[in-house]
Formats: sequence, C-alpha cells, structure tokens
Amino acid sequence: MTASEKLTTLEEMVAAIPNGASIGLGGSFLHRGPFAFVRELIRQGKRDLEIIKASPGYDIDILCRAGCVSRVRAGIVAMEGNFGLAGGYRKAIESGAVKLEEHACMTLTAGLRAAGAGVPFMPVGGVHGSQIAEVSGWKKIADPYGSGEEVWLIPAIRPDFAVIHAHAVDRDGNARVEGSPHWDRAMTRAARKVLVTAETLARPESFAERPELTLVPGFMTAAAVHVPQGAWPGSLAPVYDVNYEAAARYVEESADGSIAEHMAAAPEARQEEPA
Amino acid sequence: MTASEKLTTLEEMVAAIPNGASIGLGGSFLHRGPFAFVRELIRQGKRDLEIIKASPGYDIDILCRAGCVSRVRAGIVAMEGNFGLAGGYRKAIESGAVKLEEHACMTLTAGLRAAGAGVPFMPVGGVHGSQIAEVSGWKKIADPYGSGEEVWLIPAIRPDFAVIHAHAVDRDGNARVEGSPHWDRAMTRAARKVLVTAETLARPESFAERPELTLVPGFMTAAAVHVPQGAWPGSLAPVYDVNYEAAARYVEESADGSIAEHMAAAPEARQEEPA
Amino acid sequence: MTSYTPFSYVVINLARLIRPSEVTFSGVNSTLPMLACLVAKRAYDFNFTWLNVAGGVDAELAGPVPLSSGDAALTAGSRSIFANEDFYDLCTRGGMDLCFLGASQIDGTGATNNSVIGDWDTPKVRLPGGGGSAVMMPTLKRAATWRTEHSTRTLVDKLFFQTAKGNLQSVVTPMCVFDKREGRLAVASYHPDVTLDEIRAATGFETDISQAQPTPEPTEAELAALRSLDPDGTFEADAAIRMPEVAA
Amino acid sequence: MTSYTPFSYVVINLARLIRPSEVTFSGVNSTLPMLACLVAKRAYDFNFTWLNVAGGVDAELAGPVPLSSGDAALTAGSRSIFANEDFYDLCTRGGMDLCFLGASQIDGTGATNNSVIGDWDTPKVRLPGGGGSAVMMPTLKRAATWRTEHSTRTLVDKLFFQTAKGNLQSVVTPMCVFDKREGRLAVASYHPDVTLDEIRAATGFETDISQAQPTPEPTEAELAALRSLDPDGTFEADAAIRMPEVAA
Repeated sequence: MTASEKLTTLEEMVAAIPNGASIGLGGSFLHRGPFAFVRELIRQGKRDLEIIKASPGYDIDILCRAGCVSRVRAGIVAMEGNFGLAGGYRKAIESGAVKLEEHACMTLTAGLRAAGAGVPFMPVGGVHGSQIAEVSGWKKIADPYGSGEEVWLIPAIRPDFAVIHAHAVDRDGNARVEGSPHWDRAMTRAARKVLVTAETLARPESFAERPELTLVPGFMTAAAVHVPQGAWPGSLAPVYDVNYEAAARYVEESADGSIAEHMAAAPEARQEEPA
Repeated sequence: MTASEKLTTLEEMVAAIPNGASIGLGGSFLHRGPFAFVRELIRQGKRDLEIIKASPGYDIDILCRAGCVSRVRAGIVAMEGNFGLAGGYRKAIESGAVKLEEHACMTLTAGLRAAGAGVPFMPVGGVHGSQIAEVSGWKKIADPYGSGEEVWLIPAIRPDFAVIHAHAVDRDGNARVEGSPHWDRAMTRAARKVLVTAETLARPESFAERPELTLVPGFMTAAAVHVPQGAWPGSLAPVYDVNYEAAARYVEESADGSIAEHMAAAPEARQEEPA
Repeated sequence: MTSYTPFSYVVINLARLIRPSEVTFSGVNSTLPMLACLVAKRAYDFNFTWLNVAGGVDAELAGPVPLSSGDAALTAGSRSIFANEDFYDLCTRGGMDLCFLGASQIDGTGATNNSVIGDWDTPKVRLPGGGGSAVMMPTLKRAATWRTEHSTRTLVDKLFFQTAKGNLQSVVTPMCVFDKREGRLAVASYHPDVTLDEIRAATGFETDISQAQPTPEPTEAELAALRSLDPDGTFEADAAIRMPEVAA
Repeated sequence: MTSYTPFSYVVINLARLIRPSEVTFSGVNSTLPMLACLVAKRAYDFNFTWLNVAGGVDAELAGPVPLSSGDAALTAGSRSIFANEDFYDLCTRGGMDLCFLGASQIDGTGATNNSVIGDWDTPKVRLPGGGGSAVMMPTLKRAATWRTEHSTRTLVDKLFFQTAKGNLQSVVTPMCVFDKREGRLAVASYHPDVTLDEIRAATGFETDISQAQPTPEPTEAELAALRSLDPDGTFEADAAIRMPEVAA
C-alpha cells in the first residue's frame, strides 16, 4: 500500500489556510459542523476570514468572539437548541466588526450551485418582495423565453475552502456522510479546495461496499484528518448527541467575555495532553 | 396496515398516460431503463408521445418502430453495447416522422434542473461554438455581474411524467436505486408526476435502515409497480446483465420490420401467460 | 377558564393549520412548529407528509423530542433523507403546501422581518435572519408563523426591514389566530380568556375583527398528544410564553 | 513491420494521452477509450483518476471488460458513485483534464460533427448526437477523439454541422495521431507502416506534417495490458478497424 497523500493533522490542515481566506463550513446549526477545525482556526490566530454557511451558529459565534472573522454570508444564525441567538455573532455585526451578506438559505445555495456548475450566476425561485435583494445588489431579468416571469439571479459563490465533518474518511480522502448532507454537497462542489475532518478513519474497502454513500470522492479532497468528536459540542448522529451541558457552559462563559475554558475542554485539546 | 394507495399494475399505470404526453425515461442506454413500461406503451397503442432522455437507445428505437412517438429530446442516441446506431430511431428522424430537439446531455439536464427548481431557465457551461444552440433557438446573456462572460440559458424542461426503473420500491412509493442514478434524480424532480417501476417490492423497514439510498421519497411518487426483469433486455446491476442475445435478436428482427417476437419474448409478457 | 395554557394554545392552533394529504414543512429554530407537526401526527385521524429540516420524511420519533428542531432524531424511522436542497427545490417548484416560517416582526399584509431592529446598516439588534423565508414565502402555497410575544413590537404597522413577503396565511400568538383575508391579517379566532379589545390594543397593525370567533377548546386528543411530547414540561418552560399584561 | 495492429494502435495511442495525477473521463459509446483507460491503469507506472460514465471512480474490474462502456461493471471496486450530473458539473467548473469524446466528423480546427450527414432539417443520415461534447469541449482542458476510419469523409475541410467546438487537442486514427498546434490539427506521429503522403491523401483538411515522427512502437507492458483486457480478441473483432486502402 502506498502512503496516503491526503491524510494530515488538524494543525497542518489549518496551517495551510491563509488569513483572508473564504471558508464554507458544513453541517447545520449544532449538527455535524467541523467544529474542531473551527477551534483550530482560533488556536492558530487566523484573521480576516470569510465564513460561508446557510445556517451557522456555534461556529460563527466562537469565531466572531475570537476575532477571526471579517465577513459572513449566511441565511440564518442562531445557537439553536434552546440557546436562542448567537450573542458573539450579534455583537460583531452590530459593532460593525464583521460585515454580513444576508441570504435566504436557498440564495446561498444558488450561488454555490453556480460555482459548482461553472457559471457566473444562478436563477432562484422567490425572493420577490424581499429587501435582501436590494441591499445585496442582486439583479433580476425577465425570462428571455417570454413567460413574462421575472427571475432573480444570484452571483456565483466560490469559497476558497469547503470544510465538512464526515462520518468516515479513508486514506485517499473518500468521505461518507450519513443522514442529511445538509448543504455539504453544494458546498464541496463550489469550493476551490475540499477539506474533510472525519469521525472515523475507515478502510477503503468499506467505501467500495456502499459507494452511493460517499459524498466526496477522494480525488476532490485536498486533505483529510481523523478527528474523533470533531463536531463537539454539536451532534454527529447517530454517534453522539449535542452536548447541551458543554454548549450551555460555552454560552455562559463566552457571555462573560472568555472562551478559554471552553477551548481547553474541547476533545481535540484534551487529546493532545499527555496521559 | 392500510392498503397501498401507490401500488398498481403496469397496465393501469400506462392506461393513465394520455396520448400526446411528454415522458422522461430513466437510466442510460442499455442500463436500468424502464423498458417493460416502454413495451406496455406499445401494447396499449399510445400515440404522439414526447420522449425525454439524455441517452436513450433501445427505448426510443422500439417506440419509434411502433409509431408511438412524435417528438424526442435527447443528447445521444444509440443501441450501445456493440450494436451501434439505433436504426428505428434513425429512420424515424430521417423520414421526418419524429422531430428531434438535439441536446448536449448537460443542456437537457439544465432544462430539467430549471423545472426542478421552479425557474424558467437554467444557465449551462459551454455550448459556445455549437450550432445546436442556433437550431434550438437558445438565448445567451452577458453575465449581469460584469465578468464579461456570456452564458447560454436553457429553457425549463418539465415532462408530464418521469418514469424510472428502481431496484426496490415499498408500498408507499419510496424508491431505491443502487449504483449511478444517471439522470433519474433531475428527471424525477422536474416532472409533474413520478412513476416508478421496480425490480423488487421491499418492506418499508428496509428503507428506514438506509434512507440515504432512497432516490424518490414516497410522497413524490404518483404510482409504483413491481416489475421483475423490468429493465430487460438491458441490465439492472448487480442483479442482471444486459441480455445481449435478446438485444441482438431485437436488432435483427426489427431491422426486418417486425417487433412481434421480441414483444412476446419480454419477461412481463411471458409472466402474463397462464402457466 | 379555558383548558389552554399559552403554550398549548400556540402549539395546538399551529397543528390545526395542517390539512390532510398535504406536504407540511417545519424548519430550524422552530420548536413550536416541530411540536405542532408531532401533535397533528398523533392527534388527528388523517395522513399528511411531514418534512423537516433535519431531512426526515414522516419520521417516527423513537425517543424524546429533541431540543433542537434540526436534530437528526427527527429522521428516526424516515424512509428517505430529503435534504435542504431537496425541500427548497420542492418549494420553489410549487410542491410545498404549508410551511412554518419564523418571523421577528409581522405587518398587516403578512410581510415579515427577521433581519434587523433599527437600520439595516447600523442595526440596534441584529436578528437571526430569515432563513429560507425570502425564497419560500413567495413560492409555497401557505405559510404560517407564530409569535410567543403578542405586542405592538412584534405585530407592527411598519417593518424595520422587509425580509420576506408572500403567501403568509396564518399567524398564531398566545392571544389569537390571524388569517389572511383580502390581503390583510384578520383575527380568525381568539383565546377564550382575552377580549377583542385587548387584542387590538396589543396589535400594531389595523386588523379586521368582524369575523372573529372564540377559538375552539383543545380536544382531549390534542392535549394528550402534547402531554406525550412534553411529559415533564421542559418545552413549555423553555418557551416561557406569557399572556401580555393588558389593561383590562 | 510494426507490432501494432490497427486496433492496438488506436487504443494504445489513446492511452498515451493520459497523464499522471490528472482527471480523465471516458463516456458512453466509447469502447476504445474505455480500453485505453484500462490499458493506462495496467501498463503505466503512475496514478491518475479515471472517471467513467457508469459512475465509477478508479474502478477495478472484477471480471471481463463489458461490451458497453456505460456498464455498471465499470463501477466495480469504486469507492464512490460519481454520476452524470456530477461529472458534467466537474467539467464545466474546470475540473476535467482529459475527456475522450466521440466524433463522426472532425475538421482541421478540431470542431466536430455528431449530428447529421447532409442538412440539419433533412438529414441524409441522422447521427447519434454529440452527447456531452457541446458542453464539455469548451470547458474541459483537453479533449481527445478517435476515428476507426481515417478518410476524407471523416476528417473533413467542412463539417455538415458543427455539434461542438473547443479544446479538442488530439485525434487518434489507425494511421496517425493528430495534435492541435496553433489552432490546427497537425500530424504529431504516424503509424510506422504508412507514409505521410498516404495520410495527407486520406485527410480532408490541410494538415501540417512538418513535425511528424513515426509513432513509438508499443511497449511490452502496453501490449500485455491490452491482451489481458481482450484475451479472445472480441473487442478487436467488433471494432473492425482496417487501414484505408491507399494507392501507394
């Protein structure tokens, strides 16, 4: 067997992300987000990032609190669960520290689909009557085929990186996701580079047994890391549920102005300590 | 358990298709096409049908020979395997009996995606320099976001029916496909009604065990039929391979001007005979 | 006294918007609609297709109701995964009958604001954002929303920002159920313990009350379903819905 | 005499267009490119990503090569299914390095006709159609095509219809390998048994032969790979490739 050209460490994966990069994150709210990756961005002190995700929450909140982000494209932002709004994000937007491009979730998807299909824009249903179109400077055109319909066109959104947390990855970067892919399919097709963190490192043969479950074929993956508990404090169904206790502590602690204890309590931080 | 509202017979499914209907067919060339359904269209003497499929072959050929078709939208047409061109189709186009709207496979997909997303057109990469755009009357526009790029827009293609042959269906119309979905995903999202023929009738629980493999959720399926060998003489991997002998006999027999023996030899015809 | 609590009033009257054979969707950040869909599945004697943002289609919960309305627990027993791209496409192509979509402010025409309190550029409060609503609201058949606070801050004459506009048909608050009639939200029925004057005083937009009726009491089946979903009252406590204090 | 047959000449010289680390695609109705990809996998000491129209990614055939180049046998051992929509999107967004695309007629600029012989409206022969080529040819990095018949009917000065135009870089026939140079197909190398005059006589478009070299003989590894793929000569017989009869 040849050595893997794809498998790396979380530290190295994040080290390759330049300041100023645009990063599309996988999952939705508290579910299957690449949260260990997000925390490593903070540890390495990345700055001026753009975060792209239809429904971010914990990830955008902690990145805003850590000062890593300057731009966000999102559809709906909240901690979710029973935690309500994302206070760190809210403060960053209200203070002007972070600039938001608001999307309806499907307009973001349309922009990703445009990039994924190699076209400069993508039509989307609806949007009529929404002031989001105005503030974003979106254009609409009349159907050139004469239906009389007017259609909004969303410009392509091409993140520098798509980062997803998968259930399993093999040494060649094949990535399997169970349950809803959320927007990870569109995201991984739109981005210039795909990075995968995965709960399990699986044998290549296990992918061949059910290739339909592979969301990202290995040749599309630039780098992959095995990160158990990589979605903590969120869920990776059916392996683990949201850690509501840890999330609640994050909300409380961060409201008081610190995230240090939370960062130290993260599984990938604890794994690094000598036993 | 309540009685199924979705399961029906091949005869009843086809009886509900009016003359003049547009029908999108699943599969590709000799693989996983709803060929028993196609033969039932012939038995019931349907007329003036429009067939929509990126890569039809046996299906369009036999429908043309039987005089069921007046319009085709397709990207590439051949018997494939080692059989070369589709003679019945070719003759129908050359004689003017059937009108072709030629597509690049992806332009057909773009039209289906437009219908599936509820927009009147869909941009597509490429097409530049192809005379297909001219003869089809497609429009191109300059990127309204100023990239300078010109993009071809394909009008929405919304078949009245999408018909696919799946590996398994349950009593509520959930349909599972193994291996490549070919264009069946786009097709089933674009059509007004989805009809499923399936190799196996499976227990609902088996779908719940791996819901990711369900290509069409039951609520989208208008009707479903259990048709073993429904892709004959094509393949349904890994259950059965192309029946090259039967396909070769079809090619020979039909070139001589008849399809009667072939129709009688079809599995669904033989199953109807009293034992 | 009615047998409604403010919480059960909102959940049950959301559930009553669900109709037989239709496709109904509940989204993220939508605990009360999630419960309403589950109440309808358990209490009503008809079938409907329940899609949810976790990807579930007619899921059958195996355990307790999750705190997050996007939790994969809502795919338990589901025989397909209908992911975010799927249900948005379904909606924009005309296949969505009823969606529950959140709103921070609602005006008398049923337009909604989920974006900002204050100016767009210098917001006093940055709200979560509209999620799918700008795309879904104009393309679905009927949208419904809910407010746990019925006040002139949430039901307004003029929105700070119009995040979405379209086929919003119903609004449920602890005080009443609004229905769209001739392009305006009108009081269709009201909580048996409040008066129409109290509703008008707490509502920031002009609303027609001429056809308002007291909301029918909850049925035993509805209450039993809700109890089964929230046996220890966690959701009711989290929702913290109170009747507005009104000068009666 | 060379150790090439006309069949092995075409397949092996298609295989030689494949480069390390690239993404290479073989489509429907493309038996010879399918064999070329398999030859490259078996004979060359480098890795490349082989996508095929059956949905396979770096498939490892478990049994004999299928007669149909769209057969699911070409997904054996594949660790993902990369379906039609996927590979077209990959191509249009710039991720496809080399595609083998069929062509009935090719002109000197590398534009292709797969649509009709004769007029579009009243064709003498209706051809199969271009499949993906109108979309792929302008968006991929390099396309290659092949003709089993090298003649002035297939390699023409003027196409009956221009189905696709774009980055066609290479054409392999039983007589020679064309490469695009300064926008025109030029003879890069030729079958050791034919002369450049014979090639020019059989080619309908003007072609530069100034840099043409005899094609290197097949290696033992290439021949062994092809023998392993077509042990009983079925594919060679089906392809029925003959050298054109030339007035030498």
